[in-house]
Amino acid sequence: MTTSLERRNALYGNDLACYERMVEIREFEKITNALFAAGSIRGTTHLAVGQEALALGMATTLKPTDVIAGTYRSHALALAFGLTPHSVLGEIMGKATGCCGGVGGSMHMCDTSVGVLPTSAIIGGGMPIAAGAALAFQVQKSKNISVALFGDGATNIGAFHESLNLAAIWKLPIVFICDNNVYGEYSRINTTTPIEDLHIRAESYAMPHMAIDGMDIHAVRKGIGEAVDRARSGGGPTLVEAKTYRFSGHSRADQALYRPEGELEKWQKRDPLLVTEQDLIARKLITQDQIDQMKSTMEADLGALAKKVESDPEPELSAMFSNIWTPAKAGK
Amino acid sequence: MTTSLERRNALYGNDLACYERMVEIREFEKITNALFAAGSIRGTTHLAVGQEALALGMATTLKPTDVIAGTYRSHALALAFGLTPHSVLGEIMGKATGCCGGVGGSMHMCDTSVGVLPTSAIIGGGMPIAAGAALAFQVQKSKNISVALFGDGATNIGAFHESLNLAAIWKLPIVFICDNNVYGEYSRINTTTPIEDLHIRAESYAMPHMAIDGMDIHAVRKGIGEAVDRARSGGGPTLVEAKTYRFSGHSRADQALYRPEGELEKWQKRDPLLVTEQDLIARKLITQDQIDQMKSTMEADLGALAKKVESDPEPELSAMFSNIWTPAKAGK
Amino acid sequence: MTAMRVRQAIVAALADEMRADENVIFFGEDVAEAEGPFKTSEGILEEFGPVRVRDTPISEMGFTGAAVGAAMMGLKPVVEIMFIEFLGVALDQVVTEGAKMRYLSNGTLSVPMTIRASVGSGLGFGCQHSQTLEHWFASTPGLKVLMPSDAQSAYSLLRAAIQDPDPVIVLEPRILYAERGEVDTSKVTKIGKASMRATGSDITIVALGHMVNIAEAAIKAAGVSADLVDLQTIIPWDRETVLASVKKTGRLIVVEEAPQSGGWGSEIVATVTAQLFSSLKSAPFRITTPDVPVPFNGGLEARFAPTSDDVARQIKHALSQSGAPQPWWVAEGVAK
Amino acid sequence: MTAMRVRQAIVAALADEMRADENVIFFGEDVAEAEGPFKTSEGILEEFGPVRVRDTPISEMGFTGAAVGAAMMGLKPVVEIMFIEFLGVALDQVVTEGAKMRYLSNGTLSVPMTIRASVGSGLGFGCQHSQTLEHWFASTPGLKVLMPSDAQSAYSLLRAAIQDPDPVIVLEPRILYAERGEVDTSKVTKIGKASMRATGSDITIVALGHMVNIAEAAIKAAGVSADLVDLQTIIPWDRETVLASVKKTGRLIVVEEAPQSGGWGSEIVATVTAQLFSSLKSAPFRITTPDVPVPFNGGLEARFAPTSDDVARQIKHALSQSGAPQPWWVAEGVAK
Ligand SMILES: Cc1ncc(C[n+]2csc(CCOP(=O)(O)OP(=O)(O)O)c2C)c(N)n1
Ligand SMILES: Cc1ncc(C[n+]2csc(CCOP(=O)(O)OP(=O)(O)O)c2C)c(N)n1
Ligand SMILES: [Mg+2]
Ligand SMILES: [Mg+2]
Repeated sequence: MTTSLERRNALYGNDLACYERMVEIREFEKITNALFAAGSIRGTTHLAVGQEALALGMATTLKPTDVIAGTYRSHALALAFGLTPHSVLGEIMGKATGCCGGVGGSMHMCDTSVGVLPTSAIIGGGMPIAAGAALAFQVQKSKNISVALFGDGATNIGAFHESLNLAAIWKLPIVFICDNNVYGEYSRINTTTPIEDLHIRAESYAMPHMAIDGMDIHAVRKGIGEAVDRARSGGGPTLVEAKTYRFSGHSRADQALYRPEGELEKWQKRDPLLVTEQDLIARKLITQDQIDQMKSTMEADLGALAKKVESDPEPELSAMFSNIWTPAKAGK
Repeated sequence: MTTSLERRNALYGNDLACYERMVEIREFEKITNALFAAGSIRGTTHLAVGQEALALGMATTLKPTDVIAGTYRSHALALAFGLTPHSVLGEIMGKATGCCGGVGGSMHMCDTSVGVLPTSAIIGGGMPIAAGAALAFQVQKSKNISVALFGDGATNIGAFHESLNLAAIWKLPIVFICDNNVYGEYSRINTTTPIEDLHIRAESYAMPHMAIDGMDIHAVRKGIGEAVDRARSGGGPTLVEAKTYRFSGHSRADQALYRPEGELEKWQKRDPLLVTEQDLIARKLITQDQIDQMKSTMEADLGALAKKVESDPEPELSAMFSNIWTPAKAGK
Repeated sequence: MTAMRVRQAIVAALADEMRADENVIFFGEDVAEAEGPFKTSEGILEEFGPVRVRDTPISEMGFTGAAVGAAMMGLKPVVEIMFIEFLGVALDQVVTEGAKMRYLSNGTLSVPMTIRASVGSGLGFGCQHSQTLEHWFASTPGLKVLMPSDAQSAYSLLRAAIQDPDPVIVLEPRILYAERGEVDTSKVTKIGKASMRATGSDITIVALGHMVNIAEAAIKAAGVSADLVDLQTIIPWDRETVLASVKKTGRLIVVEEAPQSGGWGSEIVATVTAQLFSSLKSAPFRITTPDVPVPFNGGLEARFAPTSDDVARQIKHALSQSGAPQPWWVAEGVAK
Repeated sequence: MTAMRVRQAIVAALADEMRADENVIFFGEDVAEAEGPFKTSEGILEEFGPVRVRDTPISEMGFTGAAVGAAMMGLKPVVEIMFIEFLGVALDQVVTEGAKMRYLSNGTLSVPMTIRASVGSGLGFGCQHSQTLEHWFASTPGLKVLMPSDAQSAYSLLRAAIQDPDPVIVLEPRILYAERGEVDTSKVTKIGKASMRATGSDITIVALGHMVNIAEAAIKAAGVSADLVDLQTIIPWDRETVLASVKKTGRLIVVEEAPQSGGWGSEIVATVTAQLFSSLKSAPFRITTPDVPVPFNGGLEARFAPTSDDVARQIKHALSQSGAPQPWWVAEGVAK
């Protein structure tokens, strides 16, 4: 069995492996969507289609010992950082084999072996936590850094403001990454936020900031790399705004009919898979045939996995009572 | 008996009356401090020495039908906006004659007849409320506007961020006024905030902003006047940063020993009373003798008032059970 | 009487109040253009327009506080909090500001605002989106807290909430949104008044929200004659009705979707015990969820909130023995 | 044994833990340079330096959440919340994030953080700075909540809190900061264990924080023989000790500084009633504050929290009659 760490390590310096992981994410989300439609997944699920380049760019710029606090929309993050499709799908389906033993669900990915802190389903909720992890690294004189990943909509919540200010005043080793995918639920960002370039909010904290093309893994690595280097070398925090697009609806059955005409089509030309394919083909690392082959293999493999996961064991009743408190420590 | 509204109306277009009110505030705070030291005031109290020009500038730029949401440091605000020294001191001393009937205390000033909403003792707490008042005016198509008054320290709390963003996106008729008196409790602003000009935080909301000299009533009127006009004419919110100085300690017995040497002395040259006196003398509206006379009369009058208030009635026991709920409305 | 789903009853109540009083405005995340994540505002923007019906940024502190301020200026704002947990970033505005403004203004201001929030488990939303959290508002003089149990009460309570001059929180069991029921739109509930879902002689069952439906099924399953009190208002709760019922039956069970420790049911049990000690025939007790986060897995979540089977078991116990029964997790040896 | 003020005991506990474990760090508003608004960190910055001891911006959400994150990475952060009300802007980080991280990490992470917050009435701080607010944390599996009643428990509980691997909130009655007591610095309390302040036979009095002192005075004034249980940990509370005591005495009064509706005392009464119904000699009841905001005026505030006179009156009632007495505001006809 491949571990999360092995899957993560396989990505470094291997653009083909990164592309394959992007294909994995894309096909995984198709299956997630289908399983949801078929009633095999409870609750809600937020697809990360469009997040692939950002996720892989982060995964290969950060070390496995760095940590990241993400959101309810973290399937791409989880898979890119190393979690196996089995443990991610297991969690989404509430199985004992899931990364949280099936008690968390689609919104709660976690695997500390590759630095994925429990993702929060509260907007902005993970940001102070990421700042706190960075504080720990600073106090411990560790070279690890912390990342807070959040959406465009999250830049309007108080926790965003407080976290950035705190990180700036304490010069914490952290990178704030805003995945600006243009929408927060059913609202286009311009209806809730009076500025277009969200990264300029860093000025309020005298914090370096930049926008990057979140659809191109090279651009992601370059931008985030700069921020990571700054953080790791004691230069403090950076706010990075990755310009991306949410190709799916917000969650579940959302058809995203509120999108202005032509917008999706425009962004589809920047689909991270497409962008990467063009790059790899140009670099002669892959052919169109191999791409097609890879996709259909992946589809088949994940389809088979989904079948397998469906018959995975459910958590025991006792799981409901576990991992809540440790017993109180005995005193004198 | 003079009403709050009469006291407020007496200020418009009358710079001498404004100066007298500034003297009133200054002398009032001296007495508050003395009463506190003598044990006649319970709890805590936050002196507004240094806030006089800002308070009077706001009081004479806003109309009595406009509203303002202030903080625990609101004695100057209250007196400038019209509340009688009796009702303010009554409240500080917990008397039935206080503006809140003695159940609020020093941190909670209120008089709706002159637009003073209950001041909040929670940092940032009044800001969303002020935005809400502005929302009401917008919906009601009223020409009134709303003001949120808060300290420099408050610009680091989430409510600040959310309130400004909301006001910007809804173009609310509101002016955000930051009284940057250099300190938040015992912390100099530069130890908690990585920028010097706090008003630039408005850029995050594409909101107009400015710094003003908060020690000069004319500068205050000019700056706030512009913002008020914008708000009243449908142009939306403004962030105004009034540069002031907290001449007292944070509260009660704080001696403010943490101030860098010479800082207080530097600011004392910009003492709002001094600045106004120089202006009025230059304009031949008052002489030094009259000033001295006014101060000693005020001191005597307020001293006499304090004696009177000390023997004012305490609230009845039933006051403890009043103004909490209305009885539930009968349904069918 | 009209047949409606609970979420349609909510829309109808809001629309009827907005028609009756132009001071009623409505805002929240995705409630206008998108008509609400749970479709609880279908047609509201269309009928009342963008001045009175607004989408907000993701800023619960900001917009909940804005409702407080707007209410103080004479509007009657209704805000939607998508999941009750989101008030965790905004509780200050509800408990420490909104609920205290009448007091701190010496009675010159009131805060006629309504907060609607979806609550509860059962739909696979996981532990950060499935609680009921009534206790966040407990012990807050100045607030009123309501919870409907069906379409009729969803309609009647919301209208009462909007009409009320104080801040009112309506906690809506999310699991009921799609349920249907008959609604008489002339009925506006009196806040603070419980409603009798069933009447009987042997035992009093007090419940709230969806647990009223669970208790109703349990009473049928147990085949007993019981008073079933649907509290409807949890703060302040209807002491009179509950005390009168227990005086009659001598027995009390509270069924609640809140963890065993610190839920509102203890308030009912403690008050009844203090007032009616000598009339009690057996130990009054609570049937609650265990002290655990709400699990995502379907099988586990099905056991989280009280089930009608388990409530029936405990009702039978109460009628035959004077001591309280064990919760299922103790009875089944799963946990202590 | 050393004589100390409560606030010195707090400093001592923090310093002892910081000496023992370099992972312990401390931050909050004005706790470093200024040594705490209540002087509860005198000398801490000086001894442990600015890396481990920090002043924060006014950002309760930010720095409380930072403590959660730092704890997850192996530090043991202690944060000071100056007045408990300020968590109203940050409850999310405590209840919805911090308390659930062990669960959401499938047990791979723990959150050994401590939140210290001052609570309570009596000092003229007004209604936004005088509550105890235990109920904000009620029903939150994963959290532990403690409250000291004197210098010794302030010391021993804080050390236990810092050592504990879960998020712990220590609610410190502000009114006790200046009180003196003897402290044995070798004592670390077991979390979840109550302490007996007095033992007797006729009645069990359960109290928390400063109310333990009030109850102690009341027991003397009433001249009765009573068990006085100082809960010390309110979440999770010590059922065993309380049940054993009531089994012995047959009578229970809970004295609490929380409004009548929704306070933690109802949990104790409800649990005891369910477990020991047939052993009870008279109605167990609570002595609480009225359902009102904390008034500023000194005369009113002196009546807000239970007084020893009033507790004595109610103890005597409990020993002579089976029904519960009326609260003073009803007995005196001031309110209903
Ligand atoms: C405090 C809080 N408020 C509201 C929500 C509901 N909610 C879930 S996702 C979402 C939109 C977030 O948009 P964005 O930050 O852009 O992230 P994206 O979904 O686009 O990845 C909202 C409002 C929440 N989870 N938490
Ligand atoms: C949410 C919250 N956190 C902390 C406090 C405690 N506190 C009271 S005043 C103050 C300093 C505020 O500084 P600033 O905003 O500059 O206002 P100033 O006192 O200078 O007028 C603090 C931290 C509070 N009242 N509310
Ligand atoms: Mg988005
Ligand atoms: Mg200041």
